[in-house]
Amino acid sequence: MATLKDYRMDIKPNWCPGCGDFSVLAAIQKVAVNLNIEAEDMAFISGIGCSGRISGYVNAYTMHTMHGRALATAQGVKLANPDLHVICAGGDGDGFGIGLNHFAHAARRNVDLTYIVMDNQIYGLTKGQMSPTSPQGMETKSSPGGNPEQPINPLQMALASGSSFIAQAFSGDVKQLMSLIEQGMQHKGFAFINVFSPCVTFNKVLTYEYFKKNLVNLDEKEGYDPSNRAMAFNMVEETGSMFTGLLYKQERKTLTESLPKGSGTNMLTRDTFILDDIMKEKLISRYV
Amino acid sequence: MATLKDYRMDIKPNWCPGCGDFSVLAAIQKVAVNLNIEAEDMAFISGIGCSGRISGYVNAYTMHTMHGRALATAQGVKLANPDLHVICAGGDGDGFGIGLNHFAHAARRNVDLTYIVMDNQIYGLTKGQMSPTSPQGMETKSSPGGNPEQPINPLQMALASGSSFIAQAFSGDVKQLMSLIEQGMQHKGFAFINVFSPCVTFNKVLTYEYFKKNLVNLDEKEGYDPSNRAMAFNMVEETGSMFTGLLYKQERKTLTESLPKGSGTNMLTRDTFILDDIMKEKLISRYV
Amino acid sequence: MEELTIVIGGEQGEGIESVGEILTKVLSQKGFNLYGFRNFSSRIKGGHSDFNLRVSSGREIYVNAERANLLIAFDQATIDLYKDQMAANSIILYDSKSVNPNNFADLPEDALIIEAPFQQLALECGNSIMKNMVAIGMICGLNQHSPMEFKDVIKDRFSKKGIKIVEMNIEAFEKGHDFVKEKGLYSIPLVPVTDSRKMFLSGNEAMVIGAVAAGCRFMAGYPITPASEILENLIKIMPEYGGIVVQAEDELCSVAMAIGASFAGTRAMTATSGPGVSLMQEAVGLSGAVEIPLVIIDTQRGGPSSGLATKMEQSDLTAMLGGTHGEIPRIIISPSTIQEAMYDMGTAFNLAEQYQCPVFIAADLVLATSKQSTEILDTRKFEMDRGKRVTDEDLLLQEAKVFDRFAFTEDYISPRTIPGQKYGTHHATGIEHGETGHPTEDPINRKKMMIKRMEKINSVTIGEDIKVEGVAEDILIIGFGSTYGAIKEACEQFQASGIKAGLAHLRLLHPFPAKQLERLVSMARQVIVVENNYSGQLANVIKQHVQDHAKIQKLTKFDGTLFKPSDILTFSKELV
Amino acid sequence: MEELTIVIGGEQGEGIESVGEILTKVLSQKGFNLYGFRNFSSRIKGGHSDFNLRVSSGREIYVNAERANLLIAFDQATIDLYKDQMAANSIILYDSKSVNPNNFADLPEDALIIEAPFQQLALECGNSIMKNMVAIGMICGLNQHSPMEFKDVIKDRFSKKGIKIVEMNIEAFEKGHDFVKEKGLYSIPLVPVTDSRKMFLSGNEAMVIGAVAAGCRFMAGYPITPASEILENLIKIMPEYGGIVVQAEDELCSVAMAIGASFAGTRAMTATSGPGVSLMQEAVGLSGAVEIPLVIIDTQRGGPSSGLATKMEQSDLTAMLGGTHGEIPRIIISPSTIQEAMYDMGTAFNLAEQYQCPVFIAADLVLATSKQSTEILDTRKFEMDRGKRVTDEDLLLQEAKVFDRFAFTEDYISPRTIPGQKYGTHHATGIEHGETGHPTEDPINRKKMMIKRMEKINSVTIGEDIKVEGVAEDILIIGFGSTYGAIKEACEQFQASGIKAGLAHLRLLHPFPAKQLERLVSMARQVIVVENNYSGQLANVIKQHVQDHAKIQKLTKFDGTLFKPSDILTFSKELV
Ligand SMILES: Cc1ncc(C[n+]2csc(CCOP(=O)(O)OP(=O)(O)O)c2C)c(N)n1
Ligand SMILES: Cc1ncc(C[n+]2csc(CCOP(=O)(O)OP(=O)(O)O)c2C)c(N)n1
Ligand code: SF4
Ligand code: SF4
Ligand SMILES: [Mg+2]
Ligand SMILES: [Mg+2]
Repeated sequence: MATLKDYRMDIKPNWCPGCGDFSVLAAIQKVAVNLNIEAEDMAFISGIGCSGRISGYVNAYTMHTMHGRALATAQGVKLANPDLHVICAGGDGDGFGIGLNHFAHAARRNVDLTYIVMDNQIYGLTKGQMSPTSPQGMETKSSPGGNPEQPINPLQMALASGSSFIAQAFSGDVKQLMSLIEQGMQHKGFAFINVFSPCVTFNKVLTYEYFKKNLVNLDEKEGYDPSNRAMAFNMVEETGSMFTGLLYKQERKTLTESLPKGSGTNMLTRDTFILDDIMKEKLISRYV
Repeated sequence: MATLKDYRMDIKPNWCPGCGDFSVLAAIQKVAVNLNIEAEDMAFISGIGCSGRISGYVNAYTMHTMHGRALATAQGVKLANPDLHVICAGGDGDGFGIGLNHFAHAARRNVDLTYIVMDNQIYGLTKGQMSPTSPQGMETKSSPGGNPEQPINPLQMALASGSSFIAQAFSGDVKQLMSLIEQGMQHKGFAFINVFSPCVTFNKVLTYEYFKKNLVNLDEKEGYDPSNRAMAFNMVEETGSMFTGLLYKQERKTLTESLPKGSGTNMLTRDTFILDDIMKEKLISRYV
Repeated sequence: MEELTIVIGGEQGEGIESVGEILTKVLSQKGFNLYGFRNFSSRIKGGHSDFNLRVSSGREIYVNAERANLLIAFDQATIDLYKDQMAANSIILYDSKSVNPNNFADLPEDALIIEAPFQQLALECGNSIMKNMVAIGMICGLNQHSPMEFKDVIKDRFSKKGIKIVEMNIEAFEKGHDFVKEKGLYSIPLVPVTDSRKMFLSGNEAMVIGAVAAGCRFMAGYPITPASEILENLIKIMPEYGGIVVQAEDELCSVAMAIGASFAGTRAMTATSGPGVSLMQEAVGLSGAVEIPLVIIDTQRGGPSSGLATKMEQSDLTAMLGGTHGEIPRIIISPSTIQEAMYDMGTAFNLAEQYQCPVFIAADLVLATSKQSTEILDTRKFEMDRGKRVTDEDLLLQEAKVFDRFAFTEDYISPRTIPGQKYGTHHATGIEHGETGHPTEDPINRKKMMIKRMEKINSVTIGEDIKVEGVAEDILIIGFGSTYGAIKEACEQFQASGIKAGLAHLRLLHPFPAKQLERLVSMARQVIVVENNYSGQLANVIKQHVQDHAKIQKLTKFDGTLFKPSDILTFSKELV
Repeated sequence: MEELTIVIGGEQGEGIESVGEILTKVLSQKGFNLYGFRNFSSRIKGGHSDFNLRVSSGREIYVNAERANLLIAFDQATIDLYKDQMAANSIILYDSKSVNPNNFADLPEDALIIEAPFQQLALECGNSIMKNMVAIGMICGLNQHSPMEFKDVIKDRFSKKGIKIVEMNIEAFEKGHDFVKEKGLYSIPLVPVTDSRKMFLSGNEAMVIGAVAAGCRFMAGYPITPASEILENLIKIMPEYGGIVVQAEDELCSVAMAIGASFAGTRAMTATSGPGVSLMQEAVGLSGAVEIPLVIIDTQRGGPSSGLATKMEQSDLTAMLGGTHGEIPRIIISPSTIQEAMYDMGTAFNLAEQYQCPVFIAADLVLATSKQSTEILDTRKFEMDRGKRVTDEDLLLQEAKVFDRFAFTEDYISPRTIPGQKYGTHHATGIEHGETGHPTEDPINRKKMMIKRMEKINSVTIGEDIKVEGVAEDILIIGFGSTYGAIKEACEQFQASGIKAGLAHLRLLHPFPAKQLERLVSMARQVIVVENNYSGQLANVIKQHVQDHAKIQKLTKFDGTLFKPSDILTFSKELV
């Protein structure tokens, strides 16, 4: 039986008091326990940013990688050992700025892992520059005259890329956050959860209050069908992305299931190996 | 008066006979003449691939950059000199594989340029590996057991990223191709034109015949409204992307128009300059 | 006193930065020469931070002093870090709310240690956050400055926040001032100065000023410590000068945007640090291959990988020298003072256009973030040389359909045209190409093109390629970047003790000024190469060019801390 | 005859490749030692291409001969390229449909020049495309091989396309064979051989076999010339061995995927060339910092930027040595023969796991794409050493909550656990970290960690770190990679003329076997460093380690063409 203690570390996160990322950390740990995943069976891969530090606060096999490359790394982990529960996490800059390409391709590839973005619409760790999700017009250290660019839309991006599970949560509502992470982890395939996780230090616009006031709960919305791509696309348009809940879910083959027969059956993660004579002859047959 | 002769080079393209890219080359040259753009006022930036060689076959200010980075470079060109007509072009691997991130961000940034992808659903120059738009199951040099991955959807990607002009054309229909390129070049903002441009050497599935048989012409479809995002999204779903024509068009501010006042008014592309005393005092005022 | 060092330390978020800003503003206006460095850790709030300010009534200074005269400790870490670094008869003020006097065992006996109620006095004025103003008041009192100038600066700083806030801060300042006055505390006053007008700014700020003065009108960047300030400052001011700054989605884009803008004729740059340099390697190669000017600032920080993002290192030298695949011409300039950082931007943009290749500014964290007093910007030092540009008139005379953009010439530099120029159209490709720019695999052309590209930079000089000081008969100390201050003072101390020491600070790292350095090395008995990295990257480059390996000793530091003059003295003694 | 060189050239798409494959299949089965290299240009169809095959009845060969005995020209370029490279009494067959005999002025006088109707004979069999089969028939006849074996291989090759196609191709073969027989043409026959079973394969193919045999079970790649074949071959066969190969969206992803798979415990690799190496620099740094094994093949090609993608170069050495920002441990192995390419994969994966760091295989275009006869794979040379892995039992005994993954040990190598192992959980971060893996900025820890990481590789050896041949009293020739064959034959020619020449071929490029090389250099009168790049990258590294600069001469070539033994002889003579 996994317990919360297993997942906890003796390290105090170096986040600012009140940072939204605390909730995400707690939620992940609790869900892992709820799902009874042993710490050693979890691989937690994160990017670079305030949010990216999260993997260092969880006792599991954790890796803090490069800015924008967490998903690339996490796919490698999962492919090498499908028995691991792989969580990948990072910030909005990490995932939708420098790392957007891997996001789109991981989504279409449908590797079975859970990708959580702590979207604070700002670059936290580098102290307050605009991020690809900063609203147009927002003043930041790198947009003193207001952000001149229209922000990226992570949810429509995910939809267009073929992500098979898309949800959005809010650090201020830990219950729903936990529920969505749990669903994501149980989903077979690429599960993407965008979490509004306020940066209390550098984002004075998209605050807890702002989200509390503006978010619509999709999970409680009647008639909404999360298996309908068109409906999902429109819902994002209509709400201006200001919702929480499960946006879209589809069952389709994971990459591992689509690979040629035999693939992944002998990954030698822990064994040693020597080629036997039959396999050897097969290997060299084209060259003799 | 610009003439076709101005745009032509004495160099024989090193494309295979029958390659779809010939049509794209011819179309661009003709449209430039139609729009009466002088060769010296055109900057043509391309990526790496068979398609990427296109800029070397046009007499203009042309640059053949890096694999995946054509759009990044092209944005720099346009921002530095808004008087230039900037065309950017490349392949499906170049644009939707390694270069997808810049595609999405250039689209939302809405820099005023025309981006043409010669989408042959294969890696041509490297001799026939699968590309991000290769259909699932397609056999290629790098997917001998059939492509295990669901392809990327460039049109929905463009839509999700906020591209303000999205069209699709076919090398086999030069008239429509020219018309769409012309519209794209006249569009104020980021114009994306995906061109089905068959690779006769390595793609034996998505051939001229295949496209001729399967493509629907959106421009002739009654009731289709290219200003409606939701409609555009659905149209891609319904046709499985097998259409040509203008998918979506929106008028919105370009990046240059959104930048703080004064931006871009003195880019010194050709002049020399020395700081006058008033500007100097202003510059150092924070530090004295 | 001629010199004084003040240190104030506490947790990040306790307003240490503001103390530094106000203090330095006043002292700079009064004409003192200053050097300030802020130690910080890579977390947003919490974590220790301190500001170390050296004030001189006389000469310019380029490094912090090894010992502090006045220490203000908001946290225990300040005491722990500085207890061994106090000067004789120093004064230490601490806040007992957050510092435990039981741990003062190792503090120097001659120090005056005073419990000061920073927090409490601030609270009395309405908010504990103002304890930094209390500290400023105390410093003002201790150093016997007149409070007027301080109050003016404080007023200025808070005026935007309303009269109430201004008054509260002034009150906090006064409480601090009164506290030391009442206790009769003071340090020996600084000799007053009557010096000319000065600027006081960081290397990052100096490079921003330099870029604007040099006519740079396009910058694309991506935030990264410690280079972000360059992006932030440029974004703020560039519109006033008619230029454009873009925050790109990543470094792959920012550097490519700069290349594009440069192709279009604008002086363009990017600025980054370690990880960004790695990501830019491919584009650096393109710039070299297509001979498009490009200026890249690398504010080196602790590597490898994410490394020590807020700590000092000079470990990207090999990456700048040979990080891209294949071989290209490139120029690497290393400023060693804030003033050089400012003017080097002019040099860099001129060289980039003259030689049509990438130019790195090899800065480092200390240079980027420390602040120095420096002369007022001299705009005459920024004459723009745009290189071999062809005039519209000449093009009309030639009337060639395809311009020979990559023509072979005697000095290996080809004439350049800019989009918009009639008869100047051409193709620029990273594939090997002929004179018109179009691809060719012909081996003879290839050889000529490689030689053209690689040898054109042989004539590069930035004037003082090596900054030489002293007569290095006994000891020659070699370095680059911000270690200059420590090396300079080490030399002075050697000389004071009768040793003939001199320094050779590399200002041009590539093309390497081998001949000059070889001569210097040959004339010295002992050579020490001082650098902030593990493997002695500069020393290794020197060994490629200078035969006399046995003489060359490496003194490296790679733990994130800075060189002190005494480190060099100690090392040299151990050698003998 | 003991040796013979056959060249067939024409436009790309004219079936040159098939000629090579069929010819080498037969000759390899007959026991000859072969070396084949295909010249090609970077366009898909059209553009000249030729296949140069050297056949030996005796010793193994590692380079093409400088002169051809038999030349078959489908295009004019073949004549132009080879006219100065014909051996005495050679035979030249050309197709007058595409070659103009008026341009034969410079052909050697003793050559037998024959107009041969390749295309016409093929047309008679139904399709001009079969002119390559006609050519094979002629070669078979000229060299007096029995047609049987050829026909068998041709049948095999076309059997999938149906009996009709097989028959047509056989007929074309026979027409060619008859043509030379009827004319009474023949060359001196090769001495027959009775050698053991052999493989004939390219370096890329050898590395694929080596990777599978070494237990590599994950590869992520991105197509690039000339490394794509590695990806393509591995994707084809890996499922049979239970592994996974992914074509990623770019090199940033492929290398990160490999790091992820390696973190999970699988032996993982990627393969790329120049531009990909540049893009991977940041990840290489991560691998070094987090001490996760990683194997990267770099099949170096003509740089910089897009450069000469289908031409030979060895110009990524500095990029591999120091291209990432900051400083990491890394190992660079350079295979110089196809056989070494195969077994080096075993070494690379073992070292990567033993030393927990990135390992580069510094291959080059010629090594990757040329084919050599080589011994049959010996699986016993692939014993897996997985390094300091901790057993489940030991972990249960320790029962620590956080495993000290980065523990300081005597040999600087820390014990490693793999996801799934109870009590082995830990954090891996590119930020500087302590023994548990969690970030710390403590300078003392930092220093220890840097030393641990950087010095652990000092004990690396691959057995024969430098391949030494001959006694280099007069001349020592140093090189790396595929230039081995040319250097070897140059040495033999020196020796034949009484000069005491020897070679030192670097097999381990980093950590650099400085001591051994220094000894070799000191014993030779003259030292020539031969390499395919502009700046003499290897020579520069040597100069970092070896004092005697004056003795070290650079012989470089950077025009895309290959070194011939005579280049080295000429250079050496000019030196004296
Ligand atoms: C290649 C590279 N470029 C830049 C950086 C600097 N950097 C670190 S975190 C970060 C962005 C942080 O923003 P986000 O991803 O939104 O995370 P947050 O801190 O807001 O949680 C940047 C630009 C880096 N580490 N690596
Ligand atoms: C960084 C980098 N990686 C890989 C390559 C090799 N490469 C050249 S073109 C290409 C893909 C070509 O496919 P696409 O973009 O679809 O263009 P096409 O040739 O099909 O027109 C690749 C992988 C490269 N040049 N640079
Ligand atoms: S800066 Fe923002 S994102 Fe970073 S820890 Fe503080 S509150 Fe959280
Ligand atoms: S390989 Fe394909 S894409 Fe390339 S030139 Fe030939 S037909 Fe066109
Ligand atoms: Mg963020
Ligand atoms: Mg393509």
